[in-house]
Amino acid sequence: MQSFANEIRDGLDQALAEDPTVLVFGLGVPDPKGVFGTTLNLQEKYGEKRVFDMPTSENAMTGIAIGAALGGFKPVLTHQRLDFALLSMDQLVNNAAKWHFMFGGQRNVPITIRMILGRGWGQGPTHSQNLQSWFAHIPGLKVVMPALASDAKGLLLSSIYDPNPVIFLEHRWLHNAQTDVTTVEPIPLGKAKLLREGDAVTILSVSYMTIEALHAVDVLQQQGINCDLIDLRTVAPMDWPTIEQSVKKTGRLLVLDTGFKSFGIAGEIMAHVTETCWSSLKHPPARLTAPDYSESTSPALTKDYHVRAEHIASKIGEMMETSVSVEPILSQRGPAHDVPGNWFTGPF
Amino acid sequence: MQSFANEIRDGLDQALAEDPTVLVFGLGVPDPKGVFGTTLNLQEKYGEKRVFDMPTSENAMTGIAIGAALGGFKPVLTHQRLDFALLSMDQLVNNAAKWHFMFGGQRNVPITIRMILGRGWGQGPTHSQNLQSWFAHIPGLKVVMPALASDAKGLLLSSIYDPNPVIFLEHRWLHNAQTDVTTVEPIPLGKAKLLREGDAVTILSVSYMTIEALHAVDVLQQQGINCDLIDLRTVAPMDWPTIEQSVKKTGRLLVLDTGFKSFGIAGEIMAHVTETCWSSLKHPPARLTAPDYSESTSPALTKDYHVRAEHIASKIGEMMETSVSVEPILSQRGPAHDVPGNWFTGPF
Amino acid sequence: MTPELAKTLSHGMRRIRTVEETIAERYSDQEMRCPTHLSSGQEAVSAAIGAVLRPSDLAVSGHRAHAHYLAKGGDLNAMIAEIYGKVTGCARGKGGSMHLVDEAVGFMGSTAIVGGTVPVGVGLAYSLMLNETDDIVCIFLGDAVVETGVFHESLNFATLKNLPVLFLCENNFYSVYSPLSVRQSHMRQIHEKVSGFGITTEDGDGNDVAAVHEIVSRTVAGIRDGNGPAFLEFSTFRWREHCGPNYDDDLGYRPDQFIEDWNAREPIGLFESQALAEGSLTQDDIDALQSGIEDEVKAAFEFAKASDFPPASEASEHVLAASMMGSLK
Amino acid sequence: MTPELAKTLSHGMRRIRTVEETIAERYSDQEMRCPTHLSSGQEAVSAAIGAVLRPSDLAVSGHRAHAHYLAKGGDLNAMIAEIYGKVTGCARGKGGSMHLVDEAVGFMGSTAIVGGTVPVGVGLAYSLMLNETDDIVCIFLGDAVVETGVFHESLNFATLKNLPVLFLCENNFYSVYSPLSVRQSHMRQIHEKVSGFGITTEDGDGNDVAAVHEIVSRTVAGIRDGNGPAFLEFSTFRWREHCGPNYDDDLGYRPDQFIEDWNAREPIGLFESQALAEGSLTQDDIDALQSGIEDEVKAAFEFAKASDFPPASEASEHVLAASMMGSLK
Ligand SMILES: Cc1ncc(C[n+]2csc(CCOP(=O)(O)OP(=O)(O)O)c2C)c(N)n1
Ligand SMILES: Cc1ncc(C[n+]2csc(CCOP(=O)(O)OP(=O)(O)O)c2C)c(N)n1
Ligand SMILES: [Mg+2]
Ligand SMILES: [Mg+2]
Repeated sequence: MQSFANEIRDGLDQALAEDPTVLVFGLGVPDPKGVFGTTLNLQEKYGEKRVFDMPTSENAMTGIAIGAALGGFKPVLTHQRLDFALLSMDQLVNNAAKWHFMFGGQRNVPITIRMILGRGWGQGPTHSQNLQSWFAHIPGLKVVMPALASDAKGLLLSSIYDPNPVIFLEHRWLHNAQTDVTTVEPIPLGKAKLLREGDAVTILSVSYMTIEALHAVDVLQQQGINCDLIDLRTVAPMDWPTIEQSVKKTGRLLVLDTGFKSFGIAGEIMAHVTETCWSSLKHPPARLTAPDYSESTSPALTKDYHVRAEHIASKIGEMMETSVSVEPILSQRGPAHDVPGNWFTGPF
Repeated sequence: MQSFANEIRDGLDQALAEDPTVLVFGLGVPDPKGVFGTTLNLQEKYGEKRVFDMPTSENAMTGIAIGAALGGFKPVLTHQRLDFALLSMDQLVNNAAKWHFMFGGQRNVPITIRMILGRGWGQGPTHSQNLQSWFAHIPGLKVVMPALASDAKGLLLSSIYDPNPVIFLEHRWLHNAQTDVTTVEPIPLGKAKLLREGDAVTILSVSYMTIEALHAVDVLQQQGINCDLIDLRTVAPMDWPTIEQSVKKTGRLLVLDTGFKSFGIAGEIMAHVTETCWSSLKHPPARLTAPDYSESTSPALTKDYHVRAEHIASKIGEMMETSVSVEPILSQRGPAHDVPGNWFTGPF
Repeated sequence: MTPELAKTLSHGMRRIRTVEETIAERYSDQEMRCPTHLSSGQEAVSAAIGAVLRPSDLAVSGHRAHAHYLAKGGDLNAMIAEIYGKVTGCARGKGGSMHLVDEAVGFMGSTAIVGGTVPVGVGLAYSLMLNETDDIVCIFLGDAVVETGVFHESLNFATLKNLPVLFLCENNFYSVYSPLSVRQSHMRQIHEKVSGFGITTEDGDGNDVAAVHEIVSRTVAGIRDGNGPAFLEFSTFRWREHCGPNYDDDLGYRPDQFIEDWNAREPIGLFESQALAEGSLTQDDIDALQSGIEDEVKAAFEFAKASDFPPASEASEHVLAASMMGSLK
Repeated sequence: MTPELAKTLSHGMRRIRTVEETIAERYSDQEMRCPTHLSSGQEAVSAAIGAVLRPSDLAVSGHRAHAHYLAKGGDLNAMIAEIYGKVTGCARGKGGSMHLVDEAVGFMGSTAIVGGTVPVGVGLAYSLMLNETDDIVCIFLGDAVVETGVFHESLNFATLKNLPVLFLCENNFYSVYSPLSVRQSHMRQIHEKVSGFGITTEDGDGNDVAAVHEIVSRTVAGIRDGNGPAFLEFSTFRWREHCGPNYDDDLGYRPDQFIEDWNAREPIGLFESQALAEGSLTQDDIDALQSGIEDEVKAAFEFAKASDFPPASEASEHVLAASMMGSLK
């Protein structure tokens, strides 16, 4: 069994091994904790020039990644929280995303920017933002959001080898997820993955939401409701053909997202599906997302903040106009609501 | 007659005069051109401590605005292009937007950030971004996008006196627009304005798009098609009641936006309207926006980039399944496509 | 040194130490459910500046702010309750350990983004300048903050406008597990780099509370006199892991000799042994201070634990402040 | 000075001057439809560094980059065509005057955000270091760039890694209409502030091409020798408005005396009168250089005007580069 974090680490290891132009850097990359285990021992293996720590200079380090890319390298830059990357929006949006375009297609910027999405244990307003819709809105960026441990490595390898800047969003609650499938091949970006099949509702999910959705869908199945569960994997480019095909079959769409609701990725998907699948729709497209306010620090204020399997199951029931029991979900709930599992005891 | 730019200037003047805590600063604020005329003579009138130029330090100056606000002032910060404000996303999103929330509602941050939206005359990829959907996605920010010169001053005054951080997006092509109505009272934020009435299609527009929409709607009216044209004025908070009321009447929605299409504000409006007005919809909600790529510099590459009145009129015709003549629009077209009017001869 | 000052400094350090060590002790109860950065070992700088600042002076800080909040006079009960996520917390449980605030005593806020409050502090100083007071703003910062662009931008503006700001840097040589050597050129020390800007800079031993007190007294007086901003660098040593309650020197990221040297220079003992020797403190004084502190800290934890959690409805509150439009004119 | 170098410097300055003044002359034709920042008056720094850098050295720049592009050996035809928005432009018309690129000669790109290419240049230097060449990166920057946080962050990293970078600052005392005095503390000059970082810094008269040449030759040699980054500040004077083809001194934002003093130190005349006096140049040399340049510039404008606009379909191209996945392994 491999953890999601190990799969990320192995992906970096493999890329560093097979391509001497790959560089890995970020705050804490070579430290004893190795960014939640995802970069452990890489500096020892590949040296200080290719794998290195950095100053708390998120904007410059993004520009430095761009420069190194123009100089022939493939940098992978890591931010321990997406929130810190807000300091680098100028380099990311004005330079990385546009370099290929604004110089007439002469050069491309093959950088991968890993950003970790925080949640729970008092991460609070500035350690828990999920701004995927920001990145997806910017032409020239790709946005990858792995959910399954078995996809993590393949998606990371594709991101590293992609000729464009790729934002790779890793949910902190997934790092400990286990898989017995180990990927060896890159998984193409822009291809969603159908995880469960059914004709009741098309459920589109990303990142950690897919874990909750899997619980919900399995419980619904026991109650005779079968859904298409599609893990998007890549938010930009979006796999519209797979989405449209499913919605044309089910006529019902539920989008799950970890980000704020309004002006988020769910709205775009709903709008697009309304444009393209209008005549197939039996029900207005629906969404379950984080609300339009920040995650608080106090555990008392995060209980109902995040979408969980029971919310998904209820929503599907509502959309199917049938009653659904969420009891099997609630009775399986293990750890406190603000930790990913009993293995997590804080502080970060 | 007053220009839009004069209205902005008068709004700043009025706020500075009536409230000694108002401050106005930004690159070029006291210079001979006064930010396209919007800040002329204010420093002479109110002194160097309240009206001042600044270093090219967009992130710090945003934080300084926040600090001054916490110190009891109401700063108005100006960026000559929205694109430059990308350097300040950390202070804007992690501090300004969240301060009220993350300290439990004790303090608020009454800052106004004017950002000018560039277009045409080779503004190119990094001087023409319209990232309203970014700001609208962030809880804690208000987003104002005036269109009519007659609204500019009233909306600006409300923004300055609003207790929250307000992003005030001024389209460069509106600065020379004229009005004979001069506002004296603040116009409440969050209230859209119905500019034309009809029951064919609900057209929602913002900023400069409203000017194009007015042309289109007037020409359509001559052809017997009457539309509700609603100028949103504020994108966050959105005036959902006005929008829903109109869509419930017309059953058809067309959203116009100056920003990139995907993950933009139009998608959110379409999604929301689908959620709330489903049973009234006679046609899938539609949008006309900038495409999903940047504005190029060469005038040869911007001809079809922006939505113009003829596109709007054609789209309405398509939605109404009737043929519409755009000839009256095309025959009125005056200046070259990359300038707002003959008064503009470059370079900025 | 006067007995009074000696007591103030000893009390300031002991109070911080006791609070931090009590948090460390109780963190494993899993009731303080937020990232928590302790200042044990770094008490001297805070205690010294706390003895110099007035309540009307302002301060801002970052992720490791307990000591700064306490030194500035922040309410202990409200801080512990905040860490416990209670509605009686200084931010009603919204912010946790990394978001402390007590405006009643001029502690204007600490936040979790490295460098994030530096320009906020400078903006506060701009407001003080406009209001023509002789108060100052103290911006607490760690050694990593000087790597951020916003620090330099802020320094430039503070210097340009000659603002009453003290940039107070506690250099503990590490940012999380990363030594200075992987983050900053060793050609110059931090205060030397900053001195290029032409402002007053000075450095000192951050574990010698008397020395810190002397330097900050002099520097703050200069700022009040209109000399403009100053930057002070004090070297010091963090005892426990970067974030959390444990010791982590088994990880080996700090050289043994470094740890030993610093442990030999524990700030409270260092100061008190001198003070006892020179007679500005007696053992009775110390015992009395400590027992008062222990009562206070115990009460604070009791207060926090007994307090209510915020009602669930508060999760969605405080997003936007209500318009004050009506109150205009 | 050798006659050869004198010719190179004179030619470099005259070529830039002639290009810029021709743009100024023709801008009102309304065929160059993009913001355009001219370097007339500031030719000396570019000409001097152009004579020192190798084609394999790299350079990046900002909004006012014509002189830098030309000095680095950039293709003149492609630059003029770019300003005209033609498909033969160096960025196929996508970028205009503010986005110049000619990788064939190591000009890696200029962009429009103040400070935006500074870290890109440092990243390029990191790649040179990894590739173990003795090439260097020259980062052209204006006086406003030192106000940006990203400049300081970049300087820190360049110093930390001892990278082969020359930060080359042309201080023309203004950012748009704003004098240094409203943007930066006057306590120190720019190079003095930077010297706090401990890297090599020097300043000089940016209108004295021979002096600039001497300083940059020495400094670049040091960087090639592994001395690490250096920062040079040269004062100079922009003739025309910040953006656009006109003179705007009627606006009164620059003191008359300042303008007069600088006009008296026009860099081409200054250099050539000395060179003629010392015999390293003859009037015939100069005339020949100038007539060659005029032919070249005339031809470049003809090339640009005769070139096609990009097809409309290119507007949506170059958003994403095609995957090179297939070519891996
Ligand atoms: C912009 C940003 N980048 C990274 C982090 C993660 N982070 C949290 S604390 C910290 C270390 C700061 O070190 P220093 O300023 O020396 O303070 P110390 O922890 O030593 O007191 C880092 C890097 C952050 N919070 N913000
Ligand atoms: C981040 C950012 N802020 C503001 C601007 C607007 N702007 C364009 S050029 C310029 C002046 C730059 O001055 P300087 O670096 O001295 O170069 P100069 O124009 O004098 O050559 C400014 C402020 C910008 N392009 N980018
Ligand atoms: Mg530290
Ligand atoms: Mg300048």
